[in-house]
Amino acid sequence: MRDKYSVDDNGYYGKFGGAYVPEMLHHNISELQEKYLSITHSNKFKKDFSQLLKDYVGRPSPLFFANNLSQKYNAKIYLKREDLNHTGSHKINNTIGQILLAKELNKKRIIAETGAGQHGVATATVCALMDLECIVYMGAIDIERQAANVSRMKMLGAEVRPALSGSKTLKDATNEAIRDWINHPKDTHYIIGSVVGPHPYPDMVARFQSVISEEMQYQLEEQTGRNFPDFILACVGGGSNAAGAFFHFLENESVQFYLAEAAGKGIDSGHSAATSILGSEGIIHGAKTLLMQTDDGQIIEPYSISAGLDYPGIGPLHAHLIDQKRATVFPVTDTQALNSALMLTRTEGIIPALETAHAFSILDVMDVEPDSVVVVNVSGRGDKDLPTYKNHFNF
Amino acid sequence: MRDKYSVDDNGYYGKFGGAYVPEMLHHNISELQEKYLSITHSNKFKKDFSQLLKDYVGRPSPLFFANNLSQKYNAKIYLKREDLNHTGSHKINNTIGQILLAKELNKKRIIAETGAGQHGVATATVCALMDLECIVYMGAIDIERQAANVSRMKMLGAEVRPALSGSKTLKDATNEAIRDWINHPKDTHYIIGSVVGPHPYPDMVARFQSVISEEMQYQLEEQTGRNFPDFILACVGGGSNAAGAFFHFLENESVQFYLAEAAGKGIDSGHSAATSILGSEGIIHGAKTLLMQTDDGQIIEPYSISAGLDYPGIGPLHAHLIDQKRATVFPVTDTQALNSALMLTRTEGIIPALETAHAFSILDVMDVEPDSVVVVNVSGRGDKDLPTYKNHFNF
Amino acid sequence: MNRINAVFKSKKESILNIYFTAGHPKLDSLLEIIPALEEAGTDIIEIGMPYSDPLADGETIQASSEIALKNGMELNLLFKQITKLRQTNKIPLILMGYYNQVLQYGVDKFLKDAASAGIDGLIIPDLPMQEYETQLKEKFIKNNLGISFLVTPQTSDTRIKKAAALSSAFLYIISSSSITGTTSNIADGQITYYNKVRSLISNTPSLIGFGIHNSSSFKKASLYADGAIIGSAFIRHLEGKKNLRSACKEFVQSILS
Amino acid sequence: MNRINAVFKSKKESILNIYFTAGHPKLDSLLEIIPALEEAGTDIIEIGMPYSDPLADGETIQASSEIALKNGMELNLLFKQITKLRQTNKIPLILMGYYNQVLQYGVDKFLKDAASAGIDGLIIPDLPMQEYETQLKEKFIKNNLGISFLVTPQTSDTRIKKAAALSSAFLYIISSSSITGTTSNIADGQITYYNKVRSLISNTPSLIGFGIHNSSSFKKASLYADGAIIGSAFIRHLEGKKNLRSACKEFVQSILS
Ligand SMILES: Cc1ncc(COP(=O)(O)O)c(C=O)c1O
Ligand SMILES: Cc1ncc(COP(=O)(O)O)c(C=O)c1O
Repeated sequence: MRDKYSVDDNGYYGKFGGAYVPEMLHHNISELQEKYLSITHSNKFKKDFSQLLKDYVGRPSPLFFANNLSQKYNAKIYLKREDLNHTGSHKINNTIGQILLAKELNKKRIIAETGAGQHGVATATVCALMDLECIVYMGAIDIERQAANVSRMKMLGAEVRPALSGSKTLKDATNEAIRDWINHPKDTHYIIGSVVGPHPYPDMVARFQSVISEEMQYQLEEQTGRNFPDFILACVGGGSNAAGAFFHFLENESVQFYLAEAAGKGIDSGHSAATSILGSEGIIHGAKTLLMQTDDGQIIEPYSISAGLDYPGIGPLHAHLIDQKRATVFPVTDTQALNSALMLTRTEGIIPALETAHAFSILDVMDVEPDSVVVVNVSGRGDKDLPTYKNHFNF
Repeated sequence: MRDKYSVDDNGYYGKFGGAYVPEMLHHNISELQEKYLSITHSNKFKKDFSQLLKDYVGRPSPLFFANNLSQKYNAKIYLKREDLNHTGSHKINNTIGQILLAKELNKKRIIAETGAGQHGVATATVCALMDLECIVYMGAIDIERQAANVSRMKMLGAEVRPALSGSKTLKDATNEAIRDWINHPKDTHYIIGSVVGPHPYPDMVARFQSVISEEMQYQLEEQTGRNFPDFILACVGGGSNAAGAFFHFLENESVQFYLAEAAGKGIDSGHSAATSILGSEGIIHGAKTLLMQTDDGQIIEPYSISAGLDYPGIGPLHAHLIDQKRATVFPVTDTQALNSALMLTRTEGIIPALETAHAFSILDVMDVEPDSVVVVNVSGRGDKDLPTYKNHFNF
Repeated sequence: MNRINAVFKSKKESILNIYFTAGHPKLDSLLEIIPALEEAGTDIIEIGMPYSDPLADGETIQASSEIALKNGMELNLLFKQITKLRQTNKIPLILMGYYNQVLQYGVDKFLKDAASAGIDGLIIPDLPMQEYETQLKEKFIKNNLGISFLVTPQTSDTRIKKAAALSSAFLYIISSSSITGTTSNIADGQITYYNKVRSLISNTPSLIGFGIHNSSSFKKASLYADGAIIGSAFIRHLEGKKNLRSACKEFVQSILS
Repeated sequence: MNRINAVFKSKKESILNIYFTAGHPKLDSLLEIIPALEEAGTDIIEIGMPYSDPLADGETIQASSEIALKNGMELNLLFKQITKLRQTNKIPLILMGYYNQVLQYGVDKFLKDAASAGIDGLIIPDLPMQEYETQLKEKFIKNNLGISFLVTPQTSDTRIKKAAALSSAFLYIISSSSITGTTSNIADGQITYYNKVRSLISNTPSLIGFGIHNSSSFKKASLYADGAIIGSAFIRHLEGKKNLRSACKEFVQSILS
């Protein structure tokens, strides 16, 4: 029996996914489609991948029983600490995998898009480690609001190219990266930073991130005596941290998936990135999925205070999970997320990324029992967002 | 037989150490002297400490074989990744230990000094976790040059009080913290951030940090087949990261200890913190040790670009190690440290703290054999120093 | 017979296909541009449906799309403009756009409305051949609409053959792997590539596009295919021009002269 | 007999000990301040040796130390000033400073030079009693120098007894646990503490210090010990005063009146 929530041979999750790319990318995409499984399943790859995750990234990331939060919300709350990874977020799991793949494919030049800069930093990092040229596309607005990560990328030797079109954020950076790839069809690998893009990216990125739920299984077993939780909470931009946190529980329907998407200034404000609520089926960046668009198929410029969630689409896996009611989505406004960031900081001494903070806002609205086991995926740390926090809270 | 390099019953390492405190602190200090060993040796403490180190701090920190560095310097170079700890440096090992101790002593109010802000953040963090009031003293100059960490402390709920006297740096913050403790003799515990201060602080902090070398032993065994290295390199402000990295190898004289101290603008420039070279025996912050002072016993205002090394003294353990020629000290200038920071970033994809960068400069001048096993203690990450790097390198 | 096929039947070489973006520079510029281009000797016209995220396109076409959308261009309006135009003009018209535009409009409705407005063919760069073949081909035929698929120097031989076989309008040969708007000259490696394509597609009509920007590059390209497509260079030429009609004429003359 | 012991022998209550920092406000102000204080009725004078890092001291004394050091005050000079002063003045003089200053100068040399300049006793807040007892006591006796140890509300009974026994000058009773320069009033809890100290130390002379700042607090403190020590309040009083002599007189009168 086929798994209900895995990608099929054509790159689809139910009706979502596929590879809608111009011919100029066909060669690179089909090369990946053909090779990604055989390469990543080879023993050499598995050994290199897991060794770098251990010795360089610092995995396993802890599963921390958050006593104070648990008391506050009257449930058993565990935090999966992706914020402790090298470079400060889950993004590095994927870039380690993709850089090893790129080496196997003999690519000499790496490109990436980035929103919050975490994926850009993670990519620049693995490029420094592997001594490969690195170009990161980043929306001009994001370059301003995530300045620390821009400095990090440059210090790491990457070139940061501003995307000046559209809303000058993640979507536009992705367009520019795709255009760069079209212009460099031979020597370049494009390290996409989330479970978006044409097949095989969503599946490939989800697999690299699946280490999160792999660890969660035995960590939960150790700490709760049962190797799965009742709820997993994660924020969703494209959805890679969520995909990684859900992966090994996809077919276990006793685990409920709660996604936080960016409602910006409010769902009805015209300034949000609440894709699942405001979006409809369509194609963005090479995949059929849910996206925010006009009746005429023009993609709507999204808004969120959080650069990493400021994206008008969602990965096709998540579109499928939502469509199948396997996952529930909670819209979280800028203000709610900011408050949750402060709440977590003061309650547990952990300053989360603004993206991550959205996931914690779910705790304020969800129903739990005192013995419910809730895992919140702490996708990243908040160092990059300090200026925003400082301004907002007037420190 | 007594160990040659451990503290004696009176709190001395050879001729260094002791507790030179005004009577106003006597009660608190002797309470600590009497209780620190029994508390920290209790099973409950050991369990809580190691569990928090694992699930909250993210220990063990990896020992990463740095392939690129090894090739560059023609030796086997391993990096002990304290930069991956929660809050970004080794400082949290100590604050976890001390906050558990403070709870055991029933203290309600925590004070700390901080230079680079890492210890302040680590203290503010454990105070948030344990719901204790937290006041951090920080030199006015350091508040400016480590602004990110100031935001972090405030977000964590700590009050940051500027030290306006003297050179307005770490020494002066320590004076203010001591004065605060004098003024709050009952309810307050002072979490010192390094292996400095009156006995039992140097020994207590070294023990909390000794988890670094404890892990190194089995990690080296796994990776090299031998449970000790030939060299350990660490930077030294007060010396806590170095003490932690050396601890379990103190009596093993096949392990050579290399310390990097801040030579600022040059040893002869009048702007440095090269304590071991420019210092002499004396008392600072309650301990007899090496410090920079005038003939009249006035403490000389130190200088280093690195706020965490900008201190005119050194822990008494290190004074003893240096005195006994058990450790070798290398003076490292601002410029050398900055270059090493960039070198490490570009070579291994790791942006170190400015403090840490000093340790890497030793690689440029030390003699090694190709099969020498060299461990560099990566005491912290460089996020806090990005503005300095950005300005200096013109990113 | 479809007007595009008719052109290739009647004219065997140096077919000039000019691209521009609907709604640019003014919302109804199309009504001036198309007649002028036709009059000046253009063989086929490719009308870009402006898109918010035209990821196969370079800066020139991106900018024109952005302006067109700001001007208020929409598919409904575009179809109305074409319907009006068709009362007097007969030149083959191709719509170029992204698959999402077609999907949102509704595939069936899109094909019907395009055809009844007088469109002859479509170019949808991100429509997979397989999806066309299995889900759309019948509908294209029913609506008498041609389609063109793209090939690049990276496209495999089998895939070139397949693209040619499915391209009921003409095969779109991309000069080099790049987005639109580059202006490099034809290099030796490309000639090998063009010759290879020609040998694989037997007598499928073909045009070379991307980077064609003046008379010499147009003529050179026409040596290796039935003609060529010019887009960005034409849009750049229109920039700042008061009189669009004479600008169009001027441009086509400069290419053909 | 040491001059300090003599004071306590001859005067049984309300002994006034005034502290100020050597070299402040001017480098040689000491030469004016001491005679003026003596003349006005001060019983003992405590001279602060300015220190770079006076960690038991509050803002007032810190600031005065900083100025004194900037003025160029050094131990050699201080001893010279005192030697000069001693030609005409007989008031008991105590040096207060930090242990590091003594260590750097050299313990033996320091005690010898201090004694021969005419100093009667020392207060070194960070000198451990144990270190005094085992390493320094003999030397103090040899140089006929008294010493005062401090006790605070946190000091244990045994330790109070020990401090009293070692304090060859007088026992320094710190009013409340704090650094210098606070100005809180004497509270009920403190009275219990003072009474306890008195009962423990039998007839060791004692002075209360820290926070004594005016006539009423001086008198209140004098109820529970042989007198009191005023530091910061005196230094604050000198601030901005042109005529130091009259300022000193004024201050002492205000306390004693
Ligand atoms: C910390 C963090 N969390 C989450 C995200 C959102 O990405 P995704 O939805 O792929 O996890 C980002 C993106 O930058 C991020 O930096
Ligand atoms: C990263 C880092 N390393 C080293 C130090 C110096 O402290 P120590 O010598 O106690 O390790 C500091 C102090 O702030 C620091 O932040």
